[in-house]
Amino acid sequence: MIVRLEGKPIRVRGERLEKEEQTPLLRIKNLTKHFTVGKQKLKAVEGLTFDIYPGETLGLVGESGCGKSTAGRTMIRLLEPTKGEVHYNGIQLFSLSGREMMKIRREIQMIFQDPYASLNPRMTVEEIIGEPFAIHGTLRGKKKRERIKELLGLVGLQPEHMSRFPHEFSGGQRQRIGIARALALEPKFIVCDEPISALDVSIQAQVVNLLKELQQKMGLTYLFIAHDLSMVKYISDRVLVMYLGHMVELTDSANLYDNPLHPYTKALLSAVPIPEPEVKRERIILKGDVPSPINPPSGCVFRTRCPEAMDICAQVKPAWQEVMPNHFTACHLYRQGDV
Amino acid sequence: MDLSSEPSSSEKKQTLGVISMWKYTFKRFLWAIATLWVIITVTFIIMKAIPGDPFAKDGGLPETVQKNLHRHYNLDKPEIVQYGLYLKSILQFDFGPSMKHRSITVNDYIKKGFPISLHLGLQALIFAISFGLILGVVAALYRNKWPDYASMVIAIIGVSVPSFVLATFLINYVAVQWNLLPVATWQSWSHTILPTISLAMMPLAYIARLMRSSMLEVMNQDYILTAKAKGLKQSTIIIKHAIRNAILPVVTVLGILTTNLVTGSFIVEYIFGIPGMGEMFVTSIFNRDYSVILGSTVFYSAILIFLIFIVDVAYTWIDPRIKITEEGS
Amino acid sequence: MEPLLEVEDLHVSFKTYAGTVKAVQGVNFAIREGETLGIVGESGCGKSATAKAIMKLLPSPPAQYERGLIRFQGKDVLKASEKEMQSIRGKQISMIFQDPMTSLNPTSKIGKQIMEAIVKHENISMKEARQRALRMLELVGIPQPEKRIDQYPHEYSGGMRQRAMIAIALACRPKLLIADEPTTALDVTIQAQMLELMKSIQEKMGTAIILITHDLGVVAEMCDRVAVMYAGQVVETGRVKPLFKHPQHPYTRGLLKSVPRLDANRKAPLQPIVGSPPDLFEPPQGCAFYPRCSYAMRICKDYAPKLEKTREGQYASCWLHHPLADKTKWLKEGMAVDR
Amino acid sequence: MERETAFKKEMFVRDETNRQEAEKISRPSVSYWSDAWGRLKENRLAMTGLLIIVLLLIMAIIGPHLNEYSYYEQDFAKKNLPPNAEHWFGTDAAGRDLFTRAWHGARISLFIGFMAALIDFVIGVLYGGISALRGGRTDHVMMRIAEILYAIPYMLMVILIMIAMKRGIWPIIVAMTITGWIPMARLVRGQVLQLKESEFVQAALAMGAKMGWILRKHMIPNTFGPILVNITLTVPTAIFAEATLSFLGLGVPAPQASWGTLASDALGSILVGNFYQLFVPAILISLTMFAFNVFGDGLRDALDPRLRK
Amino acid sequence: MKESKFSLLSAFLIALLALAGCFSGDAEQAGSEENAGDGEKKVLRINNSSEPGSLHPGTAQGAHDSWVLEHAFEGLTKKTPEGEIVDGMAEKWEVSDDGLTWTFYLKDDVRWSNGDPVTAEDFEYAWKYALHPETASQYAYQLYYLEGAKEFNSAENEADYAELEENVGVKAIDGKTLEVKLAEPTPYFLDLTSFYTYYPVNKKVQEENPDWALEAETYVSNGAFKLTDWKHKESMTLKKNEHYYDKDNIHLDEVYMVMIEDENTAWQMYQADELDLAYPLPNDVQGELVNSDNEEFYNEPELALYYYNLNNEKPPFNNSKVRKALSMAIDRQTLVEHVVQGGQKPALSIIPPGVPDVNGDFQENSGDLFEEDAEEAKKLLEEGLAEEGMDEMPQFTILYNTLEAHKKIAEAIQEMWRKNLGIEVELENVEFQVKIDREQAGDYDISRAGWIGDYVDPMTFLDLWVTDGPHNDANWSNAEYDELIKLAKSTMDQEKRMEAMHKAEEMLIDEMPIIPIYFYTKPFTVKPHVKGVFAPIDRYPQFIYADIEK
Repeated sequence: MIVRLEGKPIRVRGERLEKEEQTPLLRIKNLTKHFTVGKQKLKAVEGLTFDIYPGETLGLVGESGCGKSTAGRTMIRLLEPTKGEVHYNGIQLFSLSGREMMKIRREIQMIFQDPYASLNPRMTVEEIIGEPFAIHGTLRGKKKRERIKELLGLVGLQPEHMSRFPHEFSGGQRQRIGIARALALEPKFIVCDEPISALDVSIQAQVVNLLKELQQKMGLTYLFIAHDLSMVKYISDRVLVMYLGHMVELTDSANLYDNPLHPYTKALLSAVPIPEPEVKRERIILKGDVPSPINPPSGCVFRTRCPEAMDICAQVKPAWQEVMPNHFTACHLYRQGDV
Repeated sequence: MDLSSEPSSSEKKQTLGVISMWKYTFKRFLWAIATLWVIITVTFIIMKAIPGDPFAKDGGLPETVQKNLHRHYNLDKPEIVQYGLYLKSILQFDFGPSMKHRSITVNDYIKKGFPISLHLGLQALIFAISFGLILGVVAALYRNKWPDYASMVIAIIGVSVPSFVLATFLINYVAVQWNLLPVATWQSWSHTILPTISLAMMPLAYIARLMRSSMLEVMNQDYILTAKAKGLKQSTIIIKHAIRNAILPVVTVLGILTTNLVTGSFIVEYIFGIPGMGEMFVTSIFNRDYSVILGSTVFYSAILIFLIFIVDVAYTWIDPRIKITEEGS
Repeated sequence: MEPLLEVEDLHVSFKTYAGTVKAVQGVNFAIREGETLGIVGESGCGKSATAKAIMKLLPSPPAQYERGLIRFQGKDVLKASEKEMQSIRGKQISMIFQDPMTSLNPTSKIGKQIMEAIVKHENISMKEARQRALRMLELVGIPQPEKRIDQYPHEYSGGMRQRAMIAIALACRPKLLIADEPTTALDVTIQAQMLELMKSIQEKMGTAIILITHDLGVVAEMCDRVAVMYAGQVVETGRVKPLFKHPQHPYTRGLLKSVPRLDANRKAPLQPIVGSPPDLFEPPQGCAFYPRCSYAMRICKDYAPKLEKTREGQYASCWLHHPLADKTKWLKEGMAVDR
Repeated sequence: MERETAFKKEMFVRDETNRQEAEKISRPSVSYWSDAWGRLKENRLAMTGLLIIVLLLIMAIIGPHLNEYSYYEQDFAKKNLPPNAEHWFGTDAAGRDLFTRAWHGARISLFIGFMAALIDFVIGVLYGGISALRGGRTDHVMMRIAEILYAIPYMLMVILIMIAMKRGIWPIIVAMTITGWIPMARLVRGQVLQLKESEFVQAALAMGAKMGWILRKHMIPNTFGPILVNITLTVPTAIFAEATLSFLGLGVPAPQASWGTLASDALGSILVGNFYQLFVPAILISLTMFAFNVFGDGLRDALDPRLRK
Repeated sequence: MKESKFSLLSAFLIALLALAGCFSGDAEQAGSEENAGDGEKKVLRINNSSEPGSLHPGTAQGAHDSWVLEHAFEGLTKKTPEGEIVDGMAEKWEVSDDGLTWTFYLKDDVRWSNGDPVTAEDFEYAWKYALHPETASQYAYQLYYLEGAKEFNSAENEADYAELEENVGVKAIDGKTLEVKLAEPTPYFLDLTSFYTYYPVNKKVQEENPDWALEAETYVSNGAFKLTDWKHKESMTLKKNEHYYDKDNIHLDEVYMVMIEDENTAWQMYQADELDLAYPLPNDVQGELVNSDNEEFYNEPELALYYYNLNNEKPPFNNSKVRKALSMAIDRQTLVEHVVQGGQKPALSIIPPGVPDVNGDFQENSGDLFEEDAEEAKKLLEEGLAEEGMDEMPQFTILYNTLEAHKKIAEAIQEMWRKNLGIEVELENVEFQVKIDREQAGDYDISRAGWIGDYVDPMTFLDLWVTDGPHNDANWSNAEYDELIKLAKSTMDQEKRMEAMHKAEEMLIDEMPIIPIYFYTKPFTVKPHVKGVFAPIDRYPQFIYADIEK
């Protein structure tokens, strides 16, 4: 399996260099999403700023409730943002009219977490995969059927599955149907919202491999959302770690695993149990639970659980900075060039 | 394994909950008043739209007499003035005089009739709840066995027979043929038995079915399994864990059920000659006794609104999961 | 040493309107005092049903214990009366479940839920029981137990709820704790806390644990021995270390190959197990893994293999270990075969 | 290791055909509805209910034509006859054939029941659907309005409205539906709100689906189950309410007969021992209530997603 | 710390039970009290159907008020079981030759139930009170016979009240003498003085407490019984009035009246021995009893006519042939025998039996004034329609007020017209009040009506149909008829009057502005141990002289 990244120019995400380099497919600037719960504000996503480059897979990792899913959905305007901008190929998505957005939607797709909930139980597989064609009115009749068969083949299912209903499939098969649907309009960018968390171990690899294969074949760009780091490492070129709506750390995948900077990333890495009984690891066990996004802690949101919390952490919000080349983090432990 | 000394997020939510609870209650109260006002207005308009003069007499009345009567009851004034006068008197908790009965005012009516309707309604409610819950629990515990079928057949018969038919049969057999209980009127406790049964059958059946499905659902819950895994006796599990959780949906319908019983007893009251509000409502409708119709509708609605409010409060009270903060929308 | 619990050839099926689901079809394992046994397998493989069967918690109907033997401290559980079971449950064997939110009675205070078990099994006063409950809460690491004891489950966070569940389960110091996917519903950092807690408690109390999970990492970290289940059967069992190193069954091997390892080279592709688990309405006649197996032989289709010793301390049910079998591919791929 | 000698060497040859079965679905294809139907068929009580409903409908259509009597023709020479060979259900106090009247009543009662349910359905779906889909302020205002209407005791409202209108079948239906649609609207709203958040609707939105498409393809088919259950429980409620109105003299105009008017007309007959006159409509009402209730319950169970799988 | 909320809920339920218990405790007391008296006292238990609208003679209206009043009060005159008018409060009276001035002399020993003497002022006061516009009495028109009464009652200006009141023709000459001046000669005035609007009111009591008639505690009356207990909407108890001058002839100690609206229930109570007298009876029960020889059953004549109004202003009902055709196509015998079932008499004239003529009975003297004939009816209908330029009978509707009995009659007549005349009729039922409204607005084709005579004289029926009369819902107008009524009203000469009225009745039948259907009867049942109940033609069954012999 070839990983696309090889042979690409090294992308340095500094302001100065960026213009000369490959232009990002998506530029996310200060993306913020708040929900209203009663009279209170639930701050799901706070000021996300990052780029996604064509052909890459960006992993987005964090525990439940950290806002990763909200971020993914807001980026493609399934939710209206509170603040911020998303530029897709230079177009600001949030200022588009419904009709203009419609055109862009063909190029942006989403794969959902729950393969049981993301397929309408009353539709056949043919209807489900054919839905994008019907919505956009691109293909009809025989051509449509042919294309659906093709898509089924692409995800490793047989044409005779077309007349079946979702509940007759296993989780992995359903997720593949979801992928086929997402691929129908030949998109450029796909948000994969925890596509494997609900699947069994043996099936997860199937789906991950399939996604990789398709990326290669079709030149797709992925935002891959996950709640633990093990699979993300496999599929992503770069990984962004989130905690309580905030960006925590962003760097190349290998770099993140070899040299995590932020205490939260470290803890997250060490918390994943590995199937190797011989290896004994020193674990970082975090205290307590994730605070409520309605009342996030002052200063650094992670400080209540941080094993290395300092006085400053309660008062000053750490800045997002590139502490090493291609390695961004928001933590008071690091100052630029201090590592 | 030590945890931070910071109060957890859920604790904060609790304190917030208490503050907004009062606000919520106050808001609910204002809302109830507004609802009541709308109901008064709507009823008033319907009332004026209903044809028929309350003082009509077979063969007709001389115009002069009719005029006197209309003047006496302010019916000669423009309708907007009548509406104003009515609102004003309601603010003073005065529903005005009856147009048919000079001997009693609408307030007297309510004072006299409501306790009786309430007594009948609550007695029926207690009867319906106790037997309904038992039937429901039994049916759920013996799902798809004969006790289930037996209780559900009883429940379904309860919802199947119109109360006036049931009441007629009960009177005919129990009271007249077998002479076990008095036929009608409202004098001693034995007089209340037949009307209570006639009235209670429908809600009894409803509660039984609700309780059955609720019990079935609860019995499938993980915490029942937990309780079982603790080694608790089946009876302890059912009483302490299952019924208590299964009863919640029943509590939510209690408000509407109580009003249905208290306000829906008119047929039973009519047949059994019970001097309650229901009987008075029916007769006043046929007599076009405007002030009584208006008064009782407003009163009934006020009770309904009040009961819904009470049930809301009761629900938050029994079910600790309900958080007011989440009810904002 | 006499095992604490022995399960032999257990068969459990569920009767539904569409037919009979043979959820457990011949499960064998044993656990000794103080030991941790992992039962690992994918969803629907019968691991939960087995766990519940041990305590006779499966509602009947639809469950039917068709044959087999469950011996706990020499006593046949399946033959025990409901009353005897009640004295075993909670006292001798306890259980915790996957979702701590739904496993706690929402309308009852945590303290009451702990005390209930104590009062039931031990002849002590309410006051003493409360003291014991307080100590249990302290033991499982719930801060401010005096206050927490009178709170309702919804006032606890997810991690604390699972701690409370453990407190309930251990209140009467049982010999055996069955933990049915105790960390699946939790975030990775909380999962790490929970695993740590279970380890420390086992050290303190010497309780034997049956840990049911789909996560090989958890097994590697926690267990002494492991039983791998597939389609209602134990396909392989043995001590954790050798089993992870030299899996004797293609399914175990597949599982291990399909999960990424943090330390491994991320460029090495995952090797998924193709296809989906069989439908237990109509279990296959031969080996249940046959359609997905990359070593399948003709015999596998029609004859089911038996669980037999393949290496020291390792048992597997696979025709590959038959003397007549062609082991070339197996050996080529670096798998150890003792004989 | 001991092996049975029956095994031959060739059985242990690598089998490459196994993969064909890897993605096989062994069970026959069942759509959502046929699955529900299968589940429903298992429920004997519900099927009995369905059978009774079908029989009642058939009898409502053909019943009045099964003998030569009309529902209005009087023959005082034959009044108050108990059931006999000529008059299968007997005759009433005006010598009218009760068999014909009972099935004529079935037409009217069932018409009222179904019509009320249908109107509740239409208004409820529109109101609840719009409320949930528009959300925000619209939803808030619409739900508050519904709440106010709901605070007026149902039967009181029906009676008040009945009195303000002319007698007839349609006024009865109007009176019943004027607040009767609220539970349906609430149900639909709840369902739609839930579906709005469901992943497959989100998926359709992500594909750029318009509201109309989502309604047609996702909302309607998926809310249909609970709505159907609600309808099966609305029909008998309306029939029952009509019976109550009949008792108060607010039923259908004479000489038409609904089950309600037949029953309330016959209440006096019990005093002189003519029980069958009351039994016939009472049993028909009860049978209908029974049938719809058990069928509705069965349907609910059959469609319950929690009971699937 | 809060205790288990669940147990609080159960406590709440228990509290509800307790609440129920305390209610029933009250009720039981009332019940046992009543039972305790049963053995010794003579108690008559009857059903008054409804809560009385008012028990003040001035504002009372309708049967449920009058049944109580007739036993609690007594007017200047009263009626014997035979229907004769005899002395009541007045021992004698005089009438002037022109029939306009009546003088009544009260008995000496007549007293109110509180011991006060009954005076002529009490009568004057009571009548003027009823006529006062602010009293807004519905039955004030019953006093319009008095000179100046109508003028006073219809006064709109408060300033005029005093003067107009002075002009009303009733005056207490002294404590025992009452002078009454009438507007027109009224031969049946004596009958009217036994009617409840003409009852006296204790002036002193009323002036002290205008609300005296609202509760039993303050209630003062002058009749054979006094009201001792009044549970509104529930029951009333009348006890023998010890101050009544004729108390020796009163045998009952107590009358217990319940208020059960539902006739079926009341009948079932009678069957279960919870009532001693059942009136009115359910239709089906009536039908069965009429044909039985049950000794508890009585069926007395009633001064009332059941008829259908025809809207004479609406074609084709403006045509007398059409009207007659409709009338002749009704088989009244079948109707009373099978539908009404109360042993009623088919009405082939207007005045019910029981009204005295100069000699004999007015109705008997009239005889049947027309014949039912389906063939003839059909012919007449065709002729009538042709006269109106119509080919066939247009669709029309019978309007009736909601009541089982009316519905059955309407259904039967609908069938008869369909069979005999081949016309389709629709039925519409509305509430009583709506029917009245529609009749008065002329918004109907045919409407069901009934008229109960206010006094025993043909005039109580015949003056309904004078041109523009307040009760002329048929909107029929005939100058000749008006003349005849005027003539009959202006003389005290019975022969002249009766002749005019016979003529008027014949005219009515000839023109048929209304369709007479049947003459009411008064079917009721009394338990055998109750003796001495009698039923005057224009009253409910009276039990003043009743006795209980067990």
